[in-house]
Amino acid sequence: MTDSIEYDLIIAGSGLAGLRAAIEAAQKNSKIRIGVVAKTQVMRSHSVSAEGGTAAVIQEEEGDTIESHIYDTVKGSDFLADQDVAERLCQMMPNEIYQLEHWGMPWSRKENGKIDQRNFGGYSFARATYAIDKVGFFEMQTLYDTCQKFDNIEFLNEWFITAIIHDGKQFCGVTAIELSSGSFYTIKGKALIIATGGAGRIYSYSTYALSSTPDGLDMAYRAGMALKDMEFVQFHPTGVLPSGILITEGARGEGGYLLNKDGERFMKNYAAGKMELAPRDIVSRAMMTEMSEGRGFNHDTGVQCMKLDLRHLGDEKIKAKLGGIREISIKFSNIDPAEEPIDVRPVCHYMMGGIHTNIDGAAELQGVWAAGEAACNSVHGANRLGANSTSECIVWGKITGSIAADYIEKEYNESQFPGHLVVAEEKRIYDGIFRGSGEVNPYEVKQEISDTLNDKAYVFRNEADLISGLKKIRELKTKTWKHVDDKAKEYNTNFSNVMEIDSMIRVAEVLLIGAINRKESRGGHARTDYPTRDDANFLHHTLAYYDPNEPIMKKHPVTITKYKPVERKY
Amino acid sequence: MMILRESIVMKIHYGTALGAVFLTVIHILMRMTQDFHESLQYENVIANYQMIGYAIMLELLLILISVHGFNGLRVILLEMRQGPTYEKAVTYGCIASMAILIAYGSRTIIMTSMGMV
Amino acid sequence: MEKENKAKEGIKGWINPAKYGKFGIERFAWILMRITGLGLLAYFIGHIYETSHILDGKAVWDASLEMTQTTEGHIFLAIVIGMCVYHTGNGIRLMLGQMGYGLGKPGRPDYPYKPKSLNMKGKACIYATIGVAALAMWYGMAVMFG
Amino acid sequence: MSELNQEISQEKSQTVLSPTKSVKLRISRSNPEVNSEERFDEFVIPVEKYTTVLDAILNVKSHLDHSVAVRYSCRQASCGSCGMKINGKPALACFTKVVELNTDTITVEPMDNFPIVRDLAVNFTRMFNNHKKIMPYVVREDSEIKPDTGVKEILQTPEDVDKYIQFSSCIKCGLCNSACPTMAMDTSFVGPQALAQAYRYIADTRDKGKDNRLKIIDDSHGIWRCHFAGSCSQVCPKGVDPAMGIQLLRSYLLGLRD
Ligand SMILES: Cc1cc2nc3c(=O)[nH]c(=O)nc-3n(C[C@H](O)[C@H](O)[C@H](O)COP(=O)(O)OP(=O)(O)OC[C@H]3O[C@@H](n4cnc5c(N)ncnc54)[C@H](O)[C@@H]3O)c2cc1C
Ligand code: HEM
Ligand code: SF4
Ligand code: F3S
Ligand code: FES
Repeated sequence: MTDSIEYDLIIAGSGLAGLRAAIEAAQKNSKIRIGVVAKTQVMRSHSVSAEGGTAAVIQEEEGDTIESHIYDTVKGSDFLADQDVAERLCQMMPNEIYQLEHWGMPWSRKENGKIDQRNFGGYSFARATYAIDKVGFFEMQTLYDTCQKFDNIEFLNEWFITAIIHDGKQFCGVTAIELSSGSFYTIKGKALIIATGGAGRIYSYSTYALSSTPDGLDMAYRAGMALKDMEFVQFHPTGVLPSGILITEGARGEGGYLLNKDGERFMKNYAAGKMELAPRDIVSRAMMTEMSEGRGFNHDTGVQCMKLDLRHLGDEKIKAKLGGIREISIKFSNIDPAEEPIDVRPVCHYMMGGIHTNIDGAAELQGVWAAGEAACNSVHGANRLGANSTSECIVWGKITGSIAADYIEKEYNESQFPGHLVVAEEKRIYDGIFRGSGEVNPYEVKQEISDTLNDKAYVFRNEADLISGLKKIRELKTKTWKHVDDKAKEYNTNFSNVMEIDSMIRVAEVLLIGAINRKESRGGHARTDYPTRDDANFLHHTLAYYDPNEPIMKKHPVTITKYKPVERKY
Repeated sequence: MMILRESIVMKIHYGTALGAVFLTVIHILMRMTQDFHESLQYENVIANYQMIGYAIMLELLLILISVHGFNGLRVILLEMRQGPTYEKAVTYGCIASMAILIAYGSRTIIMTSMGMV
Repeated sequence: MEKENKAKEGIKGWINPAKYGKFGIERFAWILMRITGLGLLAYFIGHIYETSHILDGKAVWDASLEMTQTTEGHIFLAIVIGMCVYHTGNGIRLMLGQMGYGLGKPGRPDYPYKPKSLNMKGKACIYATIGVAALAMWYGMAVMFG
Repeated sequence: MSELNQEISQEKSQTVLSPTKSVKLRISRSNPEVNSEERFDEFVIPVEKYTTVLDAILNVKSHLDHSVAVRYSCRQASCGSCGMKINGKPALACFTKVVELNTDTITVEPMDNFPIVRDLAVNFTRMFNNHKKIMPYVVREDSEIKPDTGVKEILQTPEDVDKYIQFSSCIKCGLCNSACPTMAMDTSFVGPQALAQAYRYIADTRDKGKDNRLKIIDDSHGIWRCHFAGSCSQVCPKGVDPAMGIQLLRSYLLGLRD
């Protein structure tokens, strides 16, 4: 018998989406017990790394409109966004900015005391709301601290969820390992919100926290829910060398230049209208093109890079508005941006894809919702605009928290708990992984997975590369790396790491197959062998369902309301 | 267990410290008016005690420093170990010691200044 | 109950001289404050006891005075003077700090971070207090040894 | 500015002298659930000029000993996971470059004054509880906004923000608590982390919870157990300067501010 605990609402993941959902549900109904379960300590989620801004229309007097935010989002998505979803995001966001503000968010202000906003890529108005350049950090703090007000929110710090348990019709609970003690638990619940964030660590050059692995996506996938649009990965133009830590788009929003070897602002050749503030897919492709055509710089680690020049902003402005990246740049690449341009190159930054949900964040299984980066409600389509992701987390955190609380109160019916599935899961992870044996070092396999994706499915892709990448991943599947050398129970991160690697393989496979199938270039997915967008054949979402042999791929229509797809030019 | 709010206790701690600075300065300056060795002559000391103002000052100084010193001791002891019984013992122990020291010192001052030697 | 393993450094954490290099003069000032406070308390209790001999007549008083008329006695008194001056001086610095003076103004921190509250003014005060305490000890010795 | 340049160029010149070198990494190993012993395992690992202590530890974990228990996440000094003692001084492993340490032997140990979970990972329960205790949120009646009421922001000038922004930068890494000498003895002390947060919310012009918060910290193991030893501010990796916050907080309790 495994130990068992019980909550009404389980929230998997404690990033912006998870915490926002917890607050909303707690507020909605003070009688439901909410368990926020995270494999990191709650406030240490990846969301703390978000830097530049949160998009919202709050300056309507100054001429911004919600309509314009919607259109920018849809156009940025290369018309793959579901337009009703984008509309929902833009309409709900302004209120959320003020709500965060009332909870204590230290937004940067204008002299007159109002909340300030800055420019961001792909927008036709400066609408990225910011707090220096540590937006995600401050938002996390605001939400985490606000959670402390509620007695019905409980935090389960450092609990690794391994699987979702359901009876075929509705959600019943999850299984999880409490890292500090190493005990395996069943957590029973009436509803689940998956907010396990992005999976960018499947690439080796990545802005993500080291904890951003696809285990959350994978558990939904294994439980029978679809992963949607996984081939769309965003590469951020400015990851600092050599670590890949992000230099926010806000740096360009505040007026930074991108320069090539000839000291030229090369973006004028790619997006003359928006220059450095074109959407990220376009800027990243421009940088890769410049480098491959020999106009890049050689970094002392041997990698090609471009320069991001902030010197003309001056020391004071850099300190006031970009203090975070100043610190990062000085510490992690020995460059003071006031004195020298920063060495940057495109870096894996965001997964447009995720768990397939509808506009309300409901996943395909009754009682399960997904929010934040783990979810794909198709608000970002083929390419997300900067600052729209923290917005998404907050809006769908709120929506799912509210709907899930209602569901628990009004719709949920008790059902028989399928205990045998817990036994099967225990067998899977303890016999299949913990007590496994083999020669191959799992950490080397992890490196190989991420190197493979880095080599074969980066900014520019082609059929041959993608297929060889898929071969490589499938070959790794057969190697004997599923074993845990650390035999202790307590704080066994070796164990959780191997489970993470296990999930990386499955999700990498879905990503590659999706990319192979999509024979066009759209948003973040750029094929050199099919360089144009093909609306006739590919204006649809990709769904992938789990099957022990090979993922089952399906198509899903795009919701188009007002805006007919047109050529995307900046 | 709290007899007084901690902030009040600490205000007293700082207040007594400031008072003590002031009075100690006077105390020492009075010593300075005489030659050091002379000032400690039995007769001179008795004479000093019998100046009523000086005696009152000494009494005040005694109280101030005792309060301050034993509260300081209480703080240190509170930080050494925790637990309700222990903390209660520390608080009352310090108050009691303080009271005893003040009583003992006062006996000297009062008896001397009243000429009971 | 939390396990108590290494949960506290204990008194070692206070005394450990290796700490002071790493943590700066403020921490040293604190431990010295504590030691001088306790020293003064001990002296004060002794002093009350000693002065109570005045009630026992001149002979006893003189005898008890004798004890501090020796070289060791003088050194002891000098240390008390030093402790007193240091404790007073540092106490005034602490009180000013705790009242909000000399800490600098809160504001956006810029990397590399230098805590404003541990500023040169405060450090100078600590060194000055130690200096004055030493001077006072020297002066006291000069007087006592005549 | 020149000071900063000097720091950077110093690091550069150090690294140019030894582009790739090896260091000895000594990792404290213990598992209190099994026994109370602590031992040091030594590993020799290659480093270059950008290698952080966290990189070095993870290198060991990936290639030499999978069982090293260490907490980490963001690797960019934002999440507060990786606090530990590095050559005796509390610091973030991901924010300490090996070359900065200027030695060939690096010793990493768990933070002091926290119970050890295993190896380098410590238990934060007490700190999180203390943080919760000081009401770390903006207290006001209208803190929940009803949709469509047209409520906008509460005005705050940039100067108002400057009053608390530094304290708001706390990443809850616990380094300050591990360095504080009172923490070393007093297990009931609220600690510099929580006290700095109490100040953060009191200094926020939007907040109305001052009186309650002051009551909470005005306890025999509250704010008065800080003696301005300053070690908290010395080790804080984010420039929070808890010591300043605590002293400023005290001026409210002493009746000098309201
Ligand atoms: C460097 C960087 C900068 C960014 N800047 C911006 C920006 O300026 N503006 C913007 O809008 N967006 C930005 N983004 C994107 C945005 O930060 C993320 O999309 C967003 O934070 C994701 O939040 P989340 O709540 O979905 O999940 P996360 O914050 O990623 O949290 C995931 C949570 O799930 C938990 N978890 C995962 N797996 C498990 C498991 N198996 N069991 C239990 N718990 C689990 C983790 O512990 C964690 O708590 C940035 C992203 C990066 C990488
Ligand atoms: C005359 C001037 C004095 C001043 C200005 C003064 C000031 C202070 C201050 C401000 C503190 C608090 C320190 C802290 O919070 O860490 C303190 C502590 C203390 N004082 Fe004094 N003091 C004086 C005299 C004395 C005397 C004469 C004694 C002895 C009887 C004494 C004994 C103590 C003790 C035992 C402590 C506790 C130390 C600690 O908490 O670390 N003080 N003093
Ligand atoms: S105040 Fe500084 S040292 Fe303390 S927890 Fe916060 S960030 Fe860490
Ligand atoms: S180290 Fe501790 S004693 Fe006070 S100034 Fe900082 S809390
Ligand atoms: S890993 Fe996040 S602070 Fe070091």
